[in-house]
Amino acid sequence: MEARHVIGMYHLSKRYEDRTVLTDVNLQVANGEFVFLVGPSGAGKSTLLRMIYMNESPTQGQVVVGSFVSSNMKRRQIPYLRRKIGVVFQDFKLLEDRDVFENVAIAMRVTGETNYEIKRRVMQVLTQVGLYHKRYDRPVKLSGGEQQRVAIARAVVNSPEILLADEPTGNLDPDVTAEILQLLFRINSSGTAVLMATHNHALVKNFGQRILHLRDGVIEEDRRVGPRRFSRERLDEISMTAGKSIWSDDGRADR
Amino acid sequence: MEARHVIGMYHLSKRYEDRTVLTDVNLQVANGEFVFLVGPSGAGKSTLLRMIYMNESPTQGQVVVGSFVSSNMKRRQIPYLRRKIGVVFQDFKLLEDRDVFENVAIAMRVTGETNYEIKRRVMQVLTQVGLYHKRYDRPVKLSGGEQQRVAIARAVVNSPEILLADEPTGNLDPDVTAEILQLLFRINSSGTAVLMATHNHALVKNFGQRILHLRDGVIEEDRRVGPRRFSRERLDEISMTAGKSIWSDDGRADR
Amino acid sequence: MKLYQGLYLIKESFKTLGRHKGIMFLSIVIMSLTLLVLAVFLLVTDNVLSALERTRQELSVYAYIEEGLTQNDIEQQYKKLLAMKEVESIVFISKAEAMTEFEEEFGEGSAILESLESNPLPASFRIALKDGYKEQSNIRLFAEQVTAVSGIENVDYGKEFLDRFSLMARVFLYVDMILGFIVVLSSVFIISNTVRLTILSRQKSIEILKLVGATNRFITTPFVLEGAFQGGLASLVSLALLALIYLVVVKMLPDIAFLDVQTSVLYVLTCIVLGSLGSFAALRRFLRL
Amino acid sequence: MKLYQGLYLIKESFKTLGRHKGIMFLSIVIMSLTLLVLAVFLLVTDNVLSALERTRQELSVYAYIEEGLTQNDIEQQYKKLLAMKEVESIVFISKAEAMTEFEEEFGEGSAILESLESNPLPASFRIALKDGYKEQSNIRLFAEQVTAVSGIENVDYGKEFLDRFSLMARVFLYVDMILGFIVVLSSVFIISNTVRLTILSRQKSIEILKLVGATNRFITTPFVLEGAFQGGLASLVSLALLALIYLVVVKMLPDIAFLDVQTSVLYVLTCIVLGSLGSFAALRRFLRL
Ligand SMILES: Nc1ncnc2c1ncn2[C@@H]1O[C@H](COP(=O)(O)OP(=O)(O)OP(=O)(O)O)[C@@H](O)[C@H]1O
Ligand SMILES: Nc1ncnc2c1ncn2[C@@H]1O[C@H](COP(=O)(O)OP(=O)(O)OP(=O)(O)O)[C@@H](O)[C@H]1O
Ligand SMILES: [Mg+2]
Ligand SMILES: [Mg+2]
Repeated sequence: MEARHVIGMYHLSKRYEDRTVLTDVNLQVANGEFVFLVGPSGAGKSTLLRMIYMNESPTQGQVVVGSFVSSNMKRRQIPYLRRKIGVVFQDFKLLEDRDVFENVAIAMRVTGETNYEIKRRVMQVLTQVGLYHKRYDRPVKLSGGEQQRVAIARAVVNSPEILLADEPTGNLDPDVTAEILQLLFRINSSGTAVLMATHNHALVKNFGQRILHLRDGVIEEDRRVGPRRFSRERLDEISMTAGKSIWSDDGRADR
Repeated sequence: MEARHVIGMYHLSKRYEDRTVLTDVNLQVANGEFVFLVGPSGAGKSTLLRMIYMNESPTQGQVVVGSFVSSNMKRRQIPYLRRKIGVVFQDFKLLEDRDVFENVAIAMRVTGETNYEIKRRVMQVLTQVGLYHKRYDRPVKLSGGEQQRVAIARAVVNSPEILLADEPTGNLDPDVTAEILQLLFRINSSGTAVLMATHNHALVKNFGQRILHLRDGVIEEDRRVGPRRFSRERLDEISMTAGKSIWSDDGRADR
Repeated sequence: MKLYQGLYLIKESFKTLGRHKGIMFLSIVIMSLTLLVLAVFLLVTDNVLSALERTRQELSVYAYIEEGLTQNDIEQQYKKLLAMKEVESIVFISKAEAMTEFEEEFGEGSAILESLESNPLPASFRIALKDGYKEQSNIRLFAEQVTAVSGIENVDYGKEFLDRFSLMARVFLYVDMILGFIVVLSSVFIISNTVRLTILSRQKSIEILKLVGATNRFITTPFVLEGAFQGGLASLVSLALLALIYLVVVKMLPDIAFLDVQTSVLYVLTCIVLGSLGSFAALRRFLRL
Repeated sequence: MKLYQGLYLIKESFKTLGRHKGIMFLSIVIMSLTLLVLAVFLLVTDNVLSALERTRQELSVYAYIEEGLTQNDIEQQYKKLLAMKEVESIVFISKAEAMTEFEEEFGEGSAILESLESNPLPASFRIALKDGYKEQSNIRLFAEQVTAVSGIENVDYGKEFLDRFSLMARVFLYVDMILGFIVVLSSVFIISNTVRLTILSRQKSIEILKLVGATNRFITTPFVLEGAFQGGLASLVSLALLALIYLVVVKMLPDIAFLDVQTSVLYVLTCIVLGSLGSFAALRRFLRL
């Protein structure tokens, strides 16, 4: 089980008209692995993630996600692929006409979950991201960080097999970032493969298990330091330090 | 000139229905000052900025921006106030139906600048934020960081008297963040007052001249460490170190 | 589709109507007014057609009787005519009655006859025809048969009037069909395009639903229900407006009849189908079904 | 407003039409079809009205001349009548001509006169009236004056026909006005609401423009120009469609006339004004002007 790959990219390239965004990307993510994806602005991180949830199809090569293979997918299979993947979009992609609860619940609605189960899980996840008290607000009434946490809640509410997080802490302060990271680690330790694109390098430096460097659409470096996934022990360790600060440079502005 | 306040808030409170977002805020920002605004997610940073460009009106108290006073503003004066303020919105607020060039140019179009002048300035600013080569792309074709830089370019293209930047580096990698910061410092050194809300505390720690801590809508702390604005000397100093890295913790992930 | 999901989607479609009040209101106003024009057209057509039909019903054939026949001869003729398969009923008009009718019909124009010392008008039979024998061609045939009856001098079935009437009715039907074609086609296009406009404004939501793993059915169902609702509501509104107009007009033109229940129901159902089909067609594009 | 800005805003409004092709296309289709119905209505009304007018123009008064007057008497009468201010022209109809006309007019119905040995029809003057004297009341007055002329036995101005015709024309005008009211009002509402729908979908852009310091005029100008363009284009499309329909119909009903140039231009201008006013009214709301 551990050795199986949930995500595989083989000689994958992506071009938009005259612009090449990804060049010959080869990448395997094992079941339950935690991978950081870093690289400068415009490197192709979001595009790489889009390939996985098949919002874009490769110009060359192929993507394999679980039992789905990009080269012979039918359009109507895509929803079933996406239900196995939770995505925190860089621009959140919240439904503006629904409240926070429904924005999170929608990921379960599409699978036909019972109302009871939906209510139970959504409330639980909203509590985890600290937005239980805003569950009946529309997204426009939320601050940037609150919106980002709604996006995170929606991505994890289904306990997906794969979690793709695109810059999920860009609008969060260090304390909340620590909480969200713990949430991601906990999900990872229960078997979900996590692929997280981020510019927060302090975070990568401290928790990097496997770090993927992307630059100009090419994987420059793919390095594993720690174990594949977060173990319960490592998690407890983080939780303990989190009380004060989990950042090497003392994180929060010195006040 | 130096001592004049370009922004003043007096006993300002803001409530939305039953929710109090800002409580008795008193704040003066001097001409050409550089102020960091920090605080947890949902503290009211964006709301405070919205008060300044008068997108929301105070429930109590008043805001004074230059010669404009919130309590006796006429609605049709607002555009003229906003032309003196450049804003980097947390959610970018780009015009999706226009290309990068037009998105930046629009801030000058509204003032009736000549086409020649618009072209000159826009090209200049786009080069500064590293998007000259993408000037004819629509925002949807841009990466998150690129969109953010368009928003920054639009905010500074007019050389406004006041620059409000709401989490302007949330989607930028450390290198680009350094460049953007230099841009902001340069603008500040030429006399523009800058008020920047951010969660990037490494940044605040290293460059904080005056730091405003907001928590639950209350100013907890207002501390000045360095000089009011960035001098040419300090700027040169930063430029020199920027080549390698300007972050105390070596910034970029160690690779 | 699971039960929970089905219920959710129905609830959802009604909630959405509430969430997008502004757009829905505009869309329903546009549809209602479009349908009002259609409904008015139906009402006018309906009434003109029944007026034409009524006139056609009143058509009768006059058989003029030769001068100087006995009462007996005339009774003989009457029986013969009554036996013919086209004949519904026959009324005998004496010379005196003919004069009265003539004066009534031609009004003061009859002045030209007043100066005559004797009544030049012959007695006649007014023959009402059975349904199905009132077509121009049938009548001509019938007239020939009647002329063949002995003692019938002449047959008048208002040839000129019948010709004119038939022409007029044909022109009206023709123009009406063209108008109907235009009005119906316009309405269908306006309604489906309006539905499409309301959907365009929610393209982002559709995109997001697709990204979180919604099937096409999950996405379309609420839209189709909303389309049905919009179409149905708009048709009811248009009927209500039509009724208001009817109530005003009927005071001046009391002969006018409202659309009958059957037509109204059919009309509402058509609009419901139209609204939902419009939604569905518009979504096909976005979803590339 | 500065020159550069003005030019920019004009260019901008055309660019926007390109940027929102889909929405603009739908909106123009909706408007065109709405206007087509309106244009068809105008065309039908126009033609029916001119048919009514033509009929009214053809109205003439018959003055029947007493039997046995001399040629000289008749010439005397002719001069007298011609001198009356209402008279446009007079035609003399001899007894023989009268018979021919009667037979033509009543067709086979004239059989009733055929059997008579002498011609019972009197000679007459057919008097055409000047414009402005063709109203029901004028004619009645004129008829009385003519009757007073010596040697005129009787005057026939088709009282019954005139009454019927006037009633029919009144009913038509009445119904037509109600229909026109409905069609015009519907069109105005549909067009302005469609413009509003297209603006709704660009609410975010408007919001952003406000945030970067655009004045209301800066924001509204392109929208108003686009509205004008949409209205103008839609009216032209509807006229083109109407022309197509006309070309088909005119083959069957050759009497029908197309809208005249003046009406067409007025119609296009009205639509342009309507489109821009619709835009402006819709924006007032968003901008809280
Ligand atoms: N639809 C598109 N058409 C053309 N170019 C595109 C399109 N989508 C993305 N790009 C380009 O591909 C490049 C990579 O984009 P991507 O969003 O993957 O970058 P990223 O690594 O996520 O950057 P960031 O950190 O700024 O979010 C960018 O330069 C972008 O302009
Ligand atoms: N229109 C509104 N109606 C109701 N509540 C609002 C509205 N706008 C903002 N709020 C609330 O006010 C609080 C402060 O919002 P604000 O956007 O100012 O936070 P912030 O400090 O910018 O946070 P972040 O760092 O996450 O961007 C939030 O809790 C938010 O939910
Ligand atoms: Mg990205
Ligand atoms: Mg904020």
